[in-house]
Amino acid sequence: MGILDVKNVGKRFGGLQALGDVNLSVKENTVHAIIGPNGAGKSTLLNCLVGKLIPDTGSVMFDGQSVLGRTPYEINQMGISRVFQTPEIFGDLTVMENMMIPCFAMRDGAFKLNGIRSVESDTEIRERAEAMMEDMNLAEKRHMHSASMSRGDKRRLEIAMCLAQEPRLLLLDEPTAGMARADTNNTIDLLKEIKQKRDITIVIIEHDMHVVFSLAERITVLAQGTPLVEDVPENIKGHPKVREAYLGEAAAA
Amino acid sequence: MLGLNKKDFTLLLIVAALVVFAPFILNPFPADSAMAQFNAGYPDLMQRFVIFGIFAIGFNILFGLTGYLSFGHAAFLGVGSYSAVWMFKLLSMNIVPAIILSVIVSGLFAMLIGYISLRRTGIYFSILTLAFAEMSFRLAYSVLTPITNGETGLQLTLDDPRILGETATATGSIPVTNFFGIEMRATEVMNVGGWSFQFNNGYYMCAIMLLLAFYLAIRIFRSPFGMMLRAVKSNQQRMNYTGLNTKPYTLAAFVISGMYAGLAGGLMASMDPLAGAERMQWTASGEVVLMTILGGAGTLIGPVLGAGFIKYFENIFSKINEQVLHSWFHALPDGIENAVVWVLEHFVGSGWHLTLGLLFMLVVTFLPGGLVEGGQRLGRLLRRKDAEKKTATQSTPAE
Amino acid sequence: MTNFLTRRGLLKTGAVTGAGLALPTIFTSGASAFTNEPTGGTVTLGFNVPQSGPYADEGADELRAFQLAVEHLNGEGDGGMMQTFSSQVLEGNGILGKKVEYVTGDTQTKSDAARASAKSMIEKDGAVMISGGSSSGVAVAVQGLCQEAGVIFMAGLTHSNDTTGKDKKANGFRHFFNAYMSGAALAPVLASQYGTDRKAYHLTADYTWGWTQEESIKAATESLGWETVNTVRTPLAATDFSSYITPILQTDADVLILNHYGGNMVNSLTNAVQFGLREKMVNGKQFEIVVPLYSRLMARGAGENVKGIFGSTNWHWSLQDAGSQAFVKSFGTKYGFPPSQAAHTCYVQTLLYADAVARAGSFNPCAVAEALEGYEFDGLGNGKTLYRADDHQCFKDVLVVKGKDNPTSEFDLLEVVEVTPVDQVTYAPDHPMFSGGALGSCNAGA
Amino acid sequence: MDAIILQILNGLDKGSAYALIALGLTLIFGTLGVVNFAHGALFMIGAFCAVSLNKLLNLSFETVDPTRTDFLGNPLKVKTPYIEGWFGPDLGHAIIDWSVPLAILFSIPIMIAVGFIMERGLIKHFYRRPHADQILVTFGLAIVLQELIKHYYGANPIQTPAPDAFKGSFDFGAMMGFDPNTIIYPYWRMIYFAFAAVIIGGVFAFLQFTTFGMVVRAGMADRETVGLLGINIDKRFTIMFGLAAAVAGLAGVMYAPINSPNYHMGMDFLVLSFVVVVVGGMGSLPGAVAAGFLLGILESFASMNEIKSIIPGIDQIVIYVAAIVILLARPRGLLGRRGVMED
Repeated sequence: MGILDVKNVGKRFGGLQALGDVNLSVKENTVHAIIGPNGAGKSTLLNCLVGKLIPDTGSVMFDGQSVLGRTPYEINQMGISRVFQTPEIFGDLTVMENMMIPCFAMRDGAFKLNGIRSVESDTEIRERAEAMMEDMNLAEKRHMHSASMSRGDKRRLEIAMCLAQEPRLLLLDEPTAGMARADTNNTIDLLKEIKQKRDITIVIIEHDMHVVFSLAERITVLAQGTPLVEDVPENIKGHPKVREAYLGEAAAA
Repeated sequence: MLGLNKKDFTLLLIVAALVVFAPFILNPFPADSAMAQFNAGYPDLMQRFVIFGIFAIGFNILFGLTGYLSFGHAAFLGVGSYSAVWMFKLLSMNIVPAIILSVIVSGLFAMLIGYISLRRTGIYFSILTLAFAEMSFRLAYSVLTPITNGETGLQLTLDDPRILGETATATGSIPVTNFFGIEMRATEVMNVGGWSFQFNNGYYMCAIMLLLAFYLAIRIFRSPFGMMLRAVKSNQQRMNYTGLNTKPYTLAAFVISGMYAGLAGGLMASMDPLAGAERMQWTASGEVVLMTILGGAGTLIGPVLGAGFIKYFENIFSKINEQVLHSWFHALPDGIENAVVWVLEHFVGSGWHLTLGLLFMLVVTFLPGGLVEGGQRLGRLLRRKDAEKKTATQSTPAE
Repeated sequence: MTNFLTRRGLLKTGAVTGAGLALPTIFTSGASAFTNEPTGGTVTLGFNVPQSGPYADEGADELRAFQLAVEHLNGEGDGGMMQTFSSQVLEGNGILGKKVEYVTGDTQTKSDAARASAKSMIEKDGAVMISGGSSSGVAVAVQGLCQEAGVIFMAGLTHSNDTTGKDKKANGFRHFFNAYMSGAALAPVLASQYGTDRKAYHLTADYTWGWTQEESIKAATESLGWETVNTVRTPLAATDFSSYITPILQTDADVLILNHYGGNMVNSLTNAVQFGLREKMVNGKQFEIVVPLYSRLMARGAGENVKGIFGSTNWHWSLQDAGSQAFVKSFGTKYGFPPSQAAHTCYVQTLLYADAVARAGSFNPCAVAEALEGYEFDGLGNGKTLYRADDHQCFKDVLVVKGKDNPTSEFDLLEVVEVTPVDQVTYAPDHPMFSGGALGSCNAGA
Repeated sequence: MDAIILQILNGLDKGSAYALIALGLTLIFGTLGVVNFAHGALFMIGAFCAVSLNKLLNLSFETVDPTRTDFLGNPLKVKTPYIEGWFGPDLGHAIIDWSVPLAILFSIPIMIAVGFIMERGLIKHFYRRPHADQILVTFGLAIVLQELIKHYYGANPIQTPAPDAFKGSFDFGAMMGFDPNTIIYPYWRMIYFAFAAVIIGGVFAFLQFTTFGMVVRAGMADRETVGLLGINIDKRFTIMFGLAAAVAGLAGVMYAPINSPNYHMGMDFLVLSFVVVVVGGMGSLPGAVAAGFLLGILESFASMNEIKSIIPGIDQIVIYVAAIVILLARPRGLLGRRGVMED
């Protein structure tokens, strides 16, 4: 039993079987990567985990509780946070405000009508946000409009926002997509540091093998909606099935 | 002060000062001067400025913060007015129960419409609200006439029950609206030199309400709730994945702004106890949208400025007729006088809509942030001039 | 707060000194005896007409008439109907020696906007009388306001029974005729033209005026033996009436009565003609269309479709009495085209107000009201007329008109078929169509 | 039965007008992403093209007829249109009679020019501005346009008749074996329907079968990508705006004989056409057309006495009820695309 157990999950879109029969178990406090060629169903799987999609068959259990039938915000409140391929932050808000929102969500729950007390006077939240920004090297940018930051900083902010909720499971959807090498390396270092400092489980979907092999403790290879192999990184590297899946893709391209 | 930071408190003070001294500020010209036509300091218009200000402030809580563009907010104002007038008809002419009822009823109505409409976003939401409001208007105009008195508008009559008040006064007229005996329509006139300033009880009642409404809006803007609403506007997806349920936030904003509209409607009926169905028409909903955008959506003071701007044109420019123009330019030679009058005629009197349309276009083209941005630019310009002057004086000795 | 018309006048005569401020004292407990008591050399009247919206042209015509009336009251121009008016107390020196000034406002044909603009005239400009308007909803709303404010309201074009029925007010007066009178005048003519064995189908604009019009004409025609097949309400906002007209084809109705006004009337009539109703034969009878309330201005929009169609109107410029001719002459000379019925009623109302003030010797609304109540006059275009004290409604002859077959100009659209004598259109003050509501007592404000 | 057939005809006829206006509105939404509150004004300008041509052809010289008098008792001035003077009374009269069909030719260049000027002069500066700003500026423009028309033509409706040849109505009933005179329909309304069908078909064919149309459709689907391909999409969008204006204008020209044009007819149609577009689904041309006809037919049925007697006042609100039901049942209207105008 892992912290996340995916059993027999299947999902069809019209005539397309996006996910066949996916079984996956993620152990607590590990970094688990899901890789696979384009169209393998990685994002569909991720969306099934966070409540954006509801699988046609199977079950998804988080810490012994089913996530199926719950909305994204309920699943988040259970302790799953998600980082998107393109950073999803509150572009119209300052960095500080961006940081405070997950702090509120964590303390006050999914909805609280707190319309009188000013944000400024809420020292508890401010301190928490400050601490998180300090931790993530964002403190100097606290008054910046988050939309005007660099891509790397946006990614950093998004991760910081997720961490501020102290999730038990962090899902990363191609966190380095579209990044330059240096930013990618920074992100790898950041994730390593996070892993080091916290008790957290990370599931990462990634194309970039450099990232995958730098971070992952276990890797699941997905092809055409079904898991091909699941193993430690060393064994994945030379695995014939994996080669076939990727080369097949390369040949097709 | 009052739980506000210094900047907001200053803003509140400025608004309070403007509102309290409005009878002076809006009457800058002596009563018998040619410019007196531009005076706006008479009770009805001052009340309208303030009431539509409240309406727009409320609308801005929804639109400015969450970005949800409702095209049906006039329905809440209308429902508020009808509730208030019914209260005057059935209970008493005291405005307190009337206003309380109008806020409650429009809040409930907003809850119903908001709950359904907020299932959709963007323009789909706008059209849903528009559809509900237009339905309300059309039914009020025709089928619901027993409740709304249709085209004429719901008004008081000499045989209303008014169980806590009197049906008719001793002199056989309809009693007037009051606040525990203070008559809303009573006006004191102060004559100073050529000026004549009017102080109307009803206006000051509305002004107090505006200040309360404005103060509450500041608190909402600065609160976690306000921040959440801005976050909804910015990125709903991230909201959901941050464990926040956007639905109750938007619904709360919708209901609050509906209650503001109801308050405005109740006040309107308290100042002038008649509720016309046109208040609910889409054009009325559109008007508050225009007020908010024109003034500056998402800013605190913008909607109030926008409301004042539009109401000023509607009430002042529409009254400038040919005779008035001739009286301004009669000093010019006849031919030129006629030419000038002929040109200006298009923009005033029955042409006031044209002026308003042109101003909408000019403001939005050149001041993307609305009138507030205009003010900010002006401020910056002045500061820069100021700064230049300072540097000039500082640099002189160095030379 | 004197408007600058005052100032202009004073400047022109070069006497700026001592201009007493005609302060608006509405709702105040000031020293004046009544609202906006004129204390200087001028008196201000407020003309509240639609300047935007569908009735803007009618409003513009009303405004022309008001301007003409003010000129005549102040002794300029040819005097118009002041010459022919049976009462000769007006001397052409303003009202009670005070020069007449006026302010204007836009009703937008909305109750709210109309009240706002009337209020501004009372509060800001010190108007002592409000007149004008082109719809009953507005008239009733403004009448209510004038009652509260303590000024006189001289209604413009308002045809609903309610204005002097259930919504009548002590401070409000209507010269225009009403829906009941239209029905009473029209029905006998219809009976003689189309016979008493007719089946009528009504299309009615779905608001208060439409309902009272329908009620009145229905009662009048039924009493002459007509049968009412159906009465159908159409939305005020409707522009295309085709879906209301096609069901008529399936009935055995042989008369269509359009209880519509303004744009509604233009469109419904045009649509009805398009659908060939006028060529239709039912039970061996020619199908006919009737428009109970005609407006010449609006009839233009329907073009040729009005030819031969019966209706009623308050007044028409082709009347040959001395009053009408004098009015048409002075209006036509000034503006180049004949006045509409809206213009006529507004002009007459202004003169009647001025005359009442002069006879009462005071601008006090209560005194003016008393002078108007039960007042009988002649020479203002409608023959002998009575301002009835019970409901402040004028009783006078009503014109039954018909769309002209060969118009000689764009104004020459209607011809007068019959002048229905006043007795035939008079009703008791407690007539059920007018019951409910009371005048109340006159309010002088202050 | 015959009543139902008639109401379907009515619905198709009303639907034609709704569909034509909504089509142009959707073209502008879809291609330019602009909320155009001035679209109703374009419809109104089209109708006034017909009015103007009619007035132009009726420009007259005056001759005095001493035997008759005008309303002031002066000798009557009889007006004769120049056209009749030039071409003789018969041909001249015929030309005036056919002014509305002629106005179609007259209005196309005018409407395209109006569209170009609007787009180049104003709208293009608002592509990247929030929808709220677009609403404000186009609403301002609509007010200005209608006030200008009001100033020159007055507020009253102006009769603009169809040619005499089309004035009658056609007896469907007799043709289909019902009683004569039970199902008749005016010629001009049938022409309007046919005309609308041709225009709608034309626009679809244009977008479907021309390279230009393909680029525009690609631009509607993904503006940025098409821009990246090095295609000058802006120029094409300007042309599309002209096309949308022309469609609205033609709808207006042909509508003039059905209901006399007045200056605020654009505003009357504005809200309705927005409802139609949204019910059809943002960004979908077929959706707009389908919704136009659907709402037209619903509106016609709702005004039947049988239905009104069950639900009083339903004809006042049926369009809005339908809009609410459809939008709640289908989140993006009938055929809307995900993500268009949803934020």
